[in-house]
Amino acid sequence: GDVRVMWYSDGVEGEVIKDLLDRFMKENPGINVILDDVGYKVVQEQLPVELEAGRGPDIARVTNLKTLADHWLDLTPHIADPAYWQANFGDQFDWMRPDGSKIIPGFMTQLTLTGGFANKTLFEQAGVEIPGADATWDEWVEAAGKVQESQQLNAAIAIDRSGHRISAPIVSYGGNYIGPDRMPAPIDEGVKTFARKLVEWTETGRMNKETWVSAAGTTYRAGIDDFINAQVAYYYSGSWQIAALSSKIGDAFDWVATGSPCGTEACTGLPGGAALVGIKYTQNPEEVGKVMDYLASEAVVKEFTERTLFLPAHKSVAAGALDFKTDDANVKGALDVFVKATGQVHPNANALPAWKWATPIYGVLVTRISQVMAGELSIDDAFVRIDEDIKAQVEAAQ
Amino acid sequence: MSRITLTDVSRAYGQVKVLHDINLDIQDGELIVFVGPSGCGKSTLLRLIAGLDRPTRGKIAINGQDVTRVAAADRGLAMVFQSYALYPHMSVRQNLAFGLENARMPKPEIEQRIAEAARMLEIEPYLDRRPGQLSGGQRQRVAIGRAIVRNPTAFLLDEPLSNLDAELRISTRAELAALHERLSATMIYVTHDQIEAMTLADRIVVLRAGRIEQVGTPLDLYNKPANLFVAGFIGAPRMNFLPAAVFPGSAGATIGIRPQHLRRADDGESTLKAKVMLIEQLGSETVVHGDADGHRLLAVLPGQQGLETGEEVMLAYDEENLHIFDENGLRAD
Amino acid sequence: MSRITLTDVSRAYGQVKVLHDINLDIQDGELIVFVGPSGCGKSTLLRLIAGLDRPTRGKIAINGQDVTRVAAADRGLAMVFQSYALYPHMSVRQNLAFGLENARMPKPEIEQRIAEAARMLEIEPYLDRRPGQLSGGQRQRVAIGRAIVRNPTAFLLDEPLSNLDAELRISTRAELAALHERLSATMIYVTHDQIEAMTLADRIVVLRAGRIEQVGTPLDLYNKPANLFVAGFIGAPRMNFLPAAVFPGSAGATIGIRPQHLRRADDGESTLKAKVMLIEQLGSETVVHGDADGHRLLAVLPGQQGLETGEEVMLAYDEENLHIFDENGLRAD
Amino acid sequence: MTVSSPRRVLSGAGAILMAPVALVARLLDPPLSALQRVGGTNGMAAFFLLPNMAVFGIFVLFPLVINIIYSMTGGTALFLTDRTFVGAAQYQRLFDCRSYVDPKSCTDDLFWTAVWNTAGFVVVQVVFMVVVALVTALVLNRDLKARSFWRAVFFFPVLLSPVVVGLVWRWILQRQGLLNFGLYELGLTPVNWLVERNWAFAAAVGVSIWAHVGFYALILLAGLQAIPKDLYEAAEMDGTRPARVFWRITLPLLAPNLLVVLVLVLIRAVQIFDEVYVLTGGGPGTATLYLTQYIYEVGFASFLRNPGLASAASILMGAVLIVLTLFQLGIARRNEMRGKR
Amino acid sequence: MSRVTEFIFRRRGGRGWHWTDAFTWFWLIGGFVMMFGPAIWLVNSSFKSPAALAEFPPTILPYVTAAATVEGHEKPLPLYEVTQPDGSTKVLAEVRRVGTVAQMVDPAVPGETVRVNIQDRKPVREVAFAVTNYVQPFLSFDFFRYLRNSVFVTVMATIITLLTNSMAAFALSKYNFRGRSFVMLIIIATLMVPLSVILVPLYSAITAMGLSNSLWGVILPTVATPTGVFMLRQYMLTIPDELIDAARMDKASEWQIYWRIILPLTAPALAVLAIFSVVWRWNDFLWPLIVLTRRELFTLQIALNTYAGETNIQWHFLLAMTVVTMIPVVLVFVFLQRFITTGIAGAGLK
Ligand SMILES: Nc1ncnc2c1ncn2[C@@H]1O[C@H](COP(=O)(O)OP(=O)(O)OP(=O)(O)O)[C@@H](O)[C@H]1O
Ligand SMILES: Nc1ncnc2c1ncn2[C@@H]1O[C@H](COP(=O)(O)OP(=O)(O)OP(=O)(O)O)[C@@H](O)[C@H]1O
Ligand SMILES: O=P(O)(O)OC[C@H](O)CO
Ligand SMILES: [Mg+2]
Ligand SMILES: [Mg+2]
Repeated sequence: GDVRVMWYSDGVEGEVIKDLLDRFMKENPGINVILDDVGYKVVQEQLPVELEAGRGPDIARVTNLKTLADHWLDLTPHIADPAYWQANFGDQFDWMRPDGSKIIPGFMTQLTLTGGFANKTLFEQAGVEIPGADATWDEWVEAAGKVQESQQLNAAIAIDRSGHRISAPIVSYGGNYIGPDRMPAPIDEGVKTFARKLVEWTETGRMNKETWVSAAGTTYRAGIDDFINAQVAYYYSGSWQIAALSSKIGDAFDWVATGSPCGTEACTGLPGGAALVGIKYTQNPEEVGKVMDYLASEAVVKEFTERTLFLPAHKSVAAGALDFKTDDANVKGALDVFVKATGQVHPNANALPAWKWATPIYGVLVTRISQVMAGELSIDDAFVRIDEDIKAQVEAAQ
Repeated sequence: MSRITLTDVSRAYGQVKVLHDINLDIQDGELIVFVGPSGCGKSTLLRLIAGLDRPTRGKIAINGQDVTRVAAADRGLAMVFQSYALYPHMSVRQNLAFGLENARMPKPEIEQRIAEAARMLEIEPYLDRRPGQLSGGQRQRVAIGRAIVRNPTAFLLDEPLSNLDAELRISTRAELAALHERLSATMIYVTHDQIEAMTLADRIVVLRAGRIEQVGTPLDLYNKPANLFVAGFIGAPRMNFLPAAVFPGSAGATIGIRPQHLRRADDGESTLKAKVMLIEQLGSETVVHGDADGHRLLAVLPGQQGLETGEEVMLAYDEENLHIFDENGLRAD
Repeated sequence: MSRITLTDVSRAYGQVKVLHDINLDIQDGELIVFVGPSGCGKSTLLRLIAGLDRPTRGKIAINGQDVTRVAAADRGLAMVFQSYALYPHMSVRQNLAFGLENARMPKPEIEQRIAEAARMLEIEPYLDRRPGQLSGGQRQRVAIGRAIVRNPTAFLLDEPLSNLDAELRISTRAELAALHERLSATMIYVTHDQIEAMTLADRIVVLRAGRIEQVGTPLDLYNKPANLFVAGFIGAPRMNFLPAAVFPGSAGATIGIRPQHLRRADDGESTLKAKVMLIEQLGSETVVHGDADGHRLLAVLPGQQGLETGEEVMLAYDEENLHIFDENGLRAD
Repeated sequence: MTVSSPRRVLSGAGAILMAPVALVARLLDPPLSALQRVGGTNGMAAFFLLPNMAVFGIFVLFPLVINIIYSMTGGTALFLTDRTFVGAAQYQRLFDCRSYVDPKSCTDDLFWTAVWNTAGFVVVQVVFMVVVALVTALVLNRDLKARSFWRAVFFFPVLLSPVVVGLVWRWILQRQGLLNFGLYELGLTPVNWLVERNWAFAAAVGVSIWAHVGFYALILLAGLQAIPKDLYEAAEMDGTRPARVFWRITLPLLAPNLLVVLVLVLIRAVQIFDEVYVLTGGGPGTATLYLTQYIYEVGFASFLRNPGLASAASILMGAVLIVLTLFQLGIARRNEMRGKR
Repeated sequence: MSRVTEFIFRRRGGRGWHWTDAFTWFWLIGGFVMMFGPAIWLVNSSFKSPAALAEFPPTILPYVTAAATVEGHEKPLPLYEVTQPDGSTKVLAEVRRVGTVAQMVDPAVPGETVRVNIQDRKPVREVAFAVTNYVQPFLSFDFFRYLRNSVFVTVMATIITLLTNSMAAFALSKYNFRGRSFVMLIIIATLMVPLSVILVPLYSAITAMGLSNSLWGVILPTVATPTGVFMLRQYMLTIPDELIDAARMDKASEWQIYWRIILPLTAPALAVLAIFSVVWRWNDFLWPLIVLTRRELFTLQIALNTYAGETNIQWHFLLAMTVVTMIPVVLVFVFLQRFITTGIAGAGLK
C-alpha cells in the first residue's frame, strides 16, 4: 500500500531521505512511499489541524513532539526488534509520548544541541585568547567585548531571539521551570539572573539591539547573519547551524564551536531535535513499521547523519566513528565539539524536551524580556508579567 | 396591432406629481402625437406605456389586457428614446441587430432588415462605427433604426427627428408615415414640431402640466381649439390673442386670430391697424411683428414684403377665421 | 468681442476626413449660422473653434491671434453642447454657477445672473433639481443657461433649441437674438431649423460633407442659391427641380422653383400640370405632392385647399421665381 | 495599424478565449428566460444573487457564526466538539482593565497595546494610502506615453507575496541594509530604522503603502476612466482651473470608487499583518504589534494555542470594523442620495 | 494627435509646462525608483549565492570573488587585491589562509608563495549570476506539476469570481428589491473577516464536504470575495439605467441585459477584478497550505514553501522561484490592463 511521509527540510536532508526511500522501495516493491516535502509551517500549523480531525499522513517529521503526542502511533507491534529501538533511541522516547506512556512512537532523525560559535580569526586579529571550555558567560562576553572594541565590531555577541536558546544558560545559572507537580513553577533566580544579564548586555551594546528588540511576541529571529559577516565575535545558537555556517562563511574566516559557556551551576546546552513518528490514523501500520525499521536501521541512520551533518540520536552510531561528508575543516571540528557536549547536558535541560509546558514558557520569556530591552517594561514588572502569563496559559489549557 | 388604453393614470416622483389622471384610448393602428410644452410629461407618459416605469395610480391595458404590471420586454413595443440610449459598446449594426437577436431571428433576415433600415435612414456608411463616433443626427437615426427593424405592433417615438436637418426630417417623416401605413402599427409620437404633428397625426393629444387639454384630429385642433392654451399651442407662429373689444361687435372675452389669417388690407375690409416693430424675412414669407393698440400682433405675409420698421400697416381678416373664447379661456362657439 | 478666422482648417478622424480646408472669417459681433445635412461636420467645426479638438491642419485665429494651440479654457468662449454635457452631480443652480465661480465672480452677482437666465429660460422651478430629474427640453435649457450666464464674447451653440416646443423655441430664439444684440457678442449657431437659420442669421454658412458650399445672408441664399445643393437645402419644403425642357424656352440644364412659388393657375398663365399624389393639411397652408410628367413636384398652397388625391391641378408660377442651373449644378445667371 | 499588430493578435486571442464562454451564455438564455417569465423581472435579482450568496453563506457566514461560538469556549482543542463552554470568560479577560488607554493596567496588556497600535496605524495608513493612490491614479490617467509601462511600475509590488515584500524591505532598512549603506556613501548618519520606534512605525506604514497602493490606484484608475469626457470638455469651456476640475468634477464623480477604496483600505489597515510581521516582527518592543499578529500568536503560533481567546479578539476587531464601515457607508449613502442622477 | 480631453489636468494650451506636467514627471520618476527599485533589486538578488545573500552591506548586483586557475593547483584560487608594504597594490591568488595570515601566489609566478596579513587584502569581485538558483529547483522540483495546479486554481477561481461577483453586483446595483441594503450590508460586513479568523471552522466545512486535499477546496471559499462584489457594484452604478431600459424595450431577457450590456460596459472594472483575482489566487498561501498536504496537489506557492525549514530558509532558491512564479502574473497584468480604458457608458446617450 501507500505510505505518505510528511517531511520538511532545513538543508539537504530532503534529498538524502529521498535517496534512502528510493532505495527502500526498490527493495520492497510492495510498498509505495510517497514523500510530501513540505515547508516547516505546514508541519507546525497545519498538521495539528489535520491530526485533530483524525487524518494526516502516515509518517511525519515533527518537532512539536510532546503536545501532539496523543496522535502518534505505537510502533511496538509493527517493528521487527523493539529492543533495538529501545536501546538506541530509548533516551528520547519520553520527549514524544504522553507522560507515563510506554509506547514507541518513532525516533529522532537528529539531535540538536545549543552551543556557541566563535570567530577565531577575529579573536586572533584582536589578539584576544579564546576563552576555555569552562569559561562563564561573563568571561565570554568580556573577551568578545575586547574583540568588539579592538576590531570595531557592532557588537560582541549575538544570541538567537528564542526562548529555547536562552533556556540553556538559564539552566546553567540554576534555573528550573518545572515545579514539583510537573506544572510550571514561578520563575526562579536562575531565570532572573540570566534575564538581567541579557538586558544589561543589550544596554551596554555588547549585544546587537535589533535581534531581540526589533520584533514582538514570540517571533523567532536568528543572529546568524551578523556572525557570518564577522560583525560579532561570538554567536550562541546550536548545532543545526553548522551546515549553514560552512556554506555561507566559506573561506572568509575561521570559526570554532565552543560548547556552552558556564553559569553558576552548569555549562549545559539544551537538547532538541526532530523526530520521525508514525501517525495513529494510518491505514497501513504494517508498512509504516517496515519503513520506520528501515530508516532507523544503523546503516541508514549513519548514512543520513554523515550526509546531513546532523548530530545522530542513535546511540551506537553516535558512539562509532562518523565520517561527515564535508571538506570544511571547521565543520568537522565543530561537530566533534557538539558530539562531546551532548555528554554534559544538565538534567534540568534534558527534562525540558519532554515537558509539555516548555514551549509556552519559552514564548513568554522572549516576549517579556525583549520588551524590557526595548524599554517598555521594567525588569521587575516583566518578572511579574511572566508569571501571570504562564498562569494564564495553564488556565486556558485546562 | 395594439390598442392601448390608459385609465386614470397618474405618476409622481416623490412629492412632484407629473401626470394627473390621464385617460386615453389609442386605437389599433392609429398614429397619435403627443405635444405639449417642455416638461409637461410626454416622455413620462411614454415610459409608462412602454413599461419602463410604473404608474403610481391607474391602469394601462394593451388590447384590453391589463399590462400595468407586465415587464417592458413582454409588451411587444419598440421605442425611440429622447436621449437615444444607444449601446455604446456595440457598432451601429450590432445596435440594430440586438433586438432581433433577442427574438431569435435567423441571421439572414436580420441582415436584410438592417440593410433596409440603414438605407432608409441613410446610415449605411456608419454601420461599423460605434455611437461615440457618430454625429448627433446620425445617432438619432440609429435610435430610430433600432425601433424600426423590429417591426413591432406599436412604436413609441420620443422626439425622433429633433436632431435631423430639414430634408432628412421630411424624408424620414415620410418613411415613418409609410411604415405606419405598411405595418398598420400603432404609433405614439412625441414631437415639438408643428409640421410633424399636423402631417403625421391621426389624432393629436395636447398635454399641459401633466393633464390632457384636448384630443382630436390635427385640423380639429387647428380649426377648433378647445381653449386658449390649445389655440396658442397649435399653429406657428402662435395665434394672436386680442381682447374682444378690439373687434367691433364681437362676442366672448378674447378673440384669437392666426398670423397666417391676416393679410394686407385692400380697401373696405374689416381691418386692424398695427405698427411694424420687427420684420423677419423667411424667404417664402415674411413675419411681421406688430403692435396694435398696445397688443402684440403677428402677421405672416406671403413672399418677401417690402416693409419698414415703424411703418403702419392695415391688416385684414375674414370673420370666419376668428376664434372666440369666454372668460375662462374656453371656446365660445 | 471676437473676430474668428479659420484658415485652411481640416480635421480627420483616422482615415476619415471630416473637414476639408475650411476658410471662414467671422466678424466681430456677427451671428453666423451653420447649416448642413446631418454629419456634415458642423459640430466638429464648432469643437475646433472651441478648442476642444485640434485641427489636423490649418489655423484658427481669434482677433487676429493664432489660437490653434491655445486651450479651450483660455479662449474665452461659451458653448452649448449638442449632448448638453450637464454636470450630473450638481443641481441646476450649481451647473449654472460653476463657470462663474471659476471666474471668481462675487456671490450676489452670480445669484443675480442665474436668476435672470432662469427667468428667461423658464427653469426657475427646477433650480434645485439635478439634471437626471429633468425632461429633455429642461436639460437643454439648462445647457443654454450655462452658456448665457457667462456673458462671453462669443457663443458656440450646437442645436440649442432642438428639444424645445414651438412656443418656447420662438421665445428662446428671440431671447438669444436680444442677447446677441445687447452683448454684441459673436455667435456661432448650429441648427437644422430653417426658420431659426433665416430669422437669426447675419450670415449663413452651408456645409456639405465637410466643405463650405456657400456663405451669405439668409435672403441671398434663399434668392440666389449658388448651386443645386444650397437651393435644395435652404427653404422648406425643398425646391422643386425639373429638367429645363419642361419649361418652354428656358436656358440651363435644371430649373428650380420653390413650392411656395407655385399657385393654382388662373387662365392664361404659364402653367405646369400635375397630378395630386398626396395632400398634407397644415392648417394655415396645404402641401400638395404632385407628379408632373413623372417628376415629383411640391406645391404649398395657402389655406386649407379642397383637393382630392388623383385630381389634376394646373399650377402657375412667375418667371422671376425660376432658378436656372447649368449641367454642373451651378447657378447659371 | 497593420493587421498583425500584437494588439490585434492579443484581442484576437481574447476573442477566441471568450467564444466558448459566449456560447455557454447563449445556451443559458432560454432556460433563464423561462425562469424570468415565472419569477418576473425583479425576481431575477434573486437569481443573480444566488451563486454568490450560496458560496458566501457556506464559506464565509457559516464559519463566521461558528467562530462566534468558538469565542465562548476554552481549552486548546481545535474542534468545537472537543472544547468546553466558558461563556464570556474570554471577553472578560480581554476587557479586564483598570484603564483602557493604558495597556499596562490590563490583564491582557498585549491585546490593548495591539488595539492602540492598530488604531494609530489605521489612521495614518488610511490617509496616506488614499492620497497616494489617488495621486497615482490621477497621474496614470493622464495621456502618457507608454502608459501601460507606468501602470505596471506602480502595480508591480502588488504581485509580490507579503513575505517577499517584508523581506526585501527588511534588507533595505536593517541596520546594515541598502538604505543605510546609501546614506553612509552620501556621508549621512545611518539610522537604525527598525529599532527606533517612530521610524519602525513609519516603515510599517510606508511598506504597506508600497505593497498595496497599486491595487487601489487601479480601482481608482478604472473609476477615473469611466467619467464621461464631455464633462471635462464642458468644464474646460467653463474656464475651470485644473485644481477646481479635480475638486468639483473628478472627485465627486469618482465618489463611488473612492468609497470602495476607502472601505478596503480601512479594512485592510485594521487587518494588517504579513508584510509588517516579516518586516518588524511587531517591534521594536511592541511598537508595531498589531491586532492580527496578536490574534495569530495567541491562536496559532504559540505552541499552546488559545483559539477561544483569538476568536474573541477577532470578533471584537470585526465588530469595530463593521461599525467603522457602516459609518463610512452612511456618509456615502447620504452623498449618494444627493447625487442620484 | 493629442487627445487633450483625456487629461484630468491637461497640459495647458499645449505650450510650455504647467506645474501638473512637472509634478507628473516627478511622480513617475519617483515612483519608478521607489516602486521598481526594490523589485529590480529583488530580481538581482535572486541571482546571488546564499553567502552573498547573507552579506552585509548588501550589494545591488550579484558578485562573487573572482578566481583564477593557477598552475600546480587543482581548483581555481580566489583572487585578492593585496596592498603591499610599499603602498602599491597587486592581484594575488590565495592558496590557503591560516588565521590572520594568508598564503598567496602571483598567478603569473605560480612557484613562489607570499604571506600576507588578511587585513591587507581585499577580494577581487566580479558580477556573476548564480544561475543554479534557477536550474537546481527545476531539476529537483516538480515545477510543471505545481505550475499546472496553480494555473488551474487561478483560472477557475478567477472565472467563477468574475461570474458570481458580477452577477451579484448587477443585482445589487440595478434592481430595486426589498432587502437590498441588507444584503449589501452583510457582504460588506464580511469583508472585515480575515481568513485567519474563520480558518478552523472553514476547514471543518471543507473537510465535511470532502474537499480537503482537493483543488476545489482551495478555489471555492475564495470566489465569493466581497471585495469584488463591492467594487463591481460601485462601478455599475455609473452605467446609465437608460441603457437597460433600451435593452428591455429590445426584448432582451435580464440574463441578456447582464451578459450583453452590463458585462461589456463593466469591462474596466472586470479587468481590475480579474487582475486582482489572478494575483490573489496565484499568491494565495495560507489557505492552500491548510487544504493541501499532498505534494501532487501543491500549488507553486506551497511548493516554494518547501524551502522554508525550521531553522533555515533557502532564500536563494526561494527568491529565484519567486521571480519565476511572478512571470505569469506579470503577463496577465500586461494583457488585462489594456481593458482599463476610457469607460464609454455615456457615449450612447444624448
Ligand atoms: N470619433 C469619430 N470617429 C470617426 N468619425 C467621426 C467621429 N466623430 C464624428 N465623426 C464623423 O464626422 C462627421 C461629422 O460629425 P459632426 O458631429 O461634426 O456632424 P454634424 O454636422 O454635427 O451632424 P449632426 O447635425 O448630425 O449633429 C460625421 O460623419 C461623423 O460620423
Ligand atoms: N426623476 C425625476 N424626479 C423629479 N421630477 C422629474 C423626474 N423626472 C422627470 N421629472 C419631471 O417630470 C416632468 C415631466 O417630465 P417629462 O420628461 O415627461 O417631460 P417631457 O414632456 O418629455 O418634456 P420635454 O419635451 O422637455 O422632453 C418634468 O417637469 C420633469 O422635470
Ligand atoms: O476578502 P477579500 O475580498 O479582500 O479577498 C482578498 C483575497 O482573497 C486575499 O487573498
Ligand atoms: Mg421628453
Ligand atoms: Mg452635431
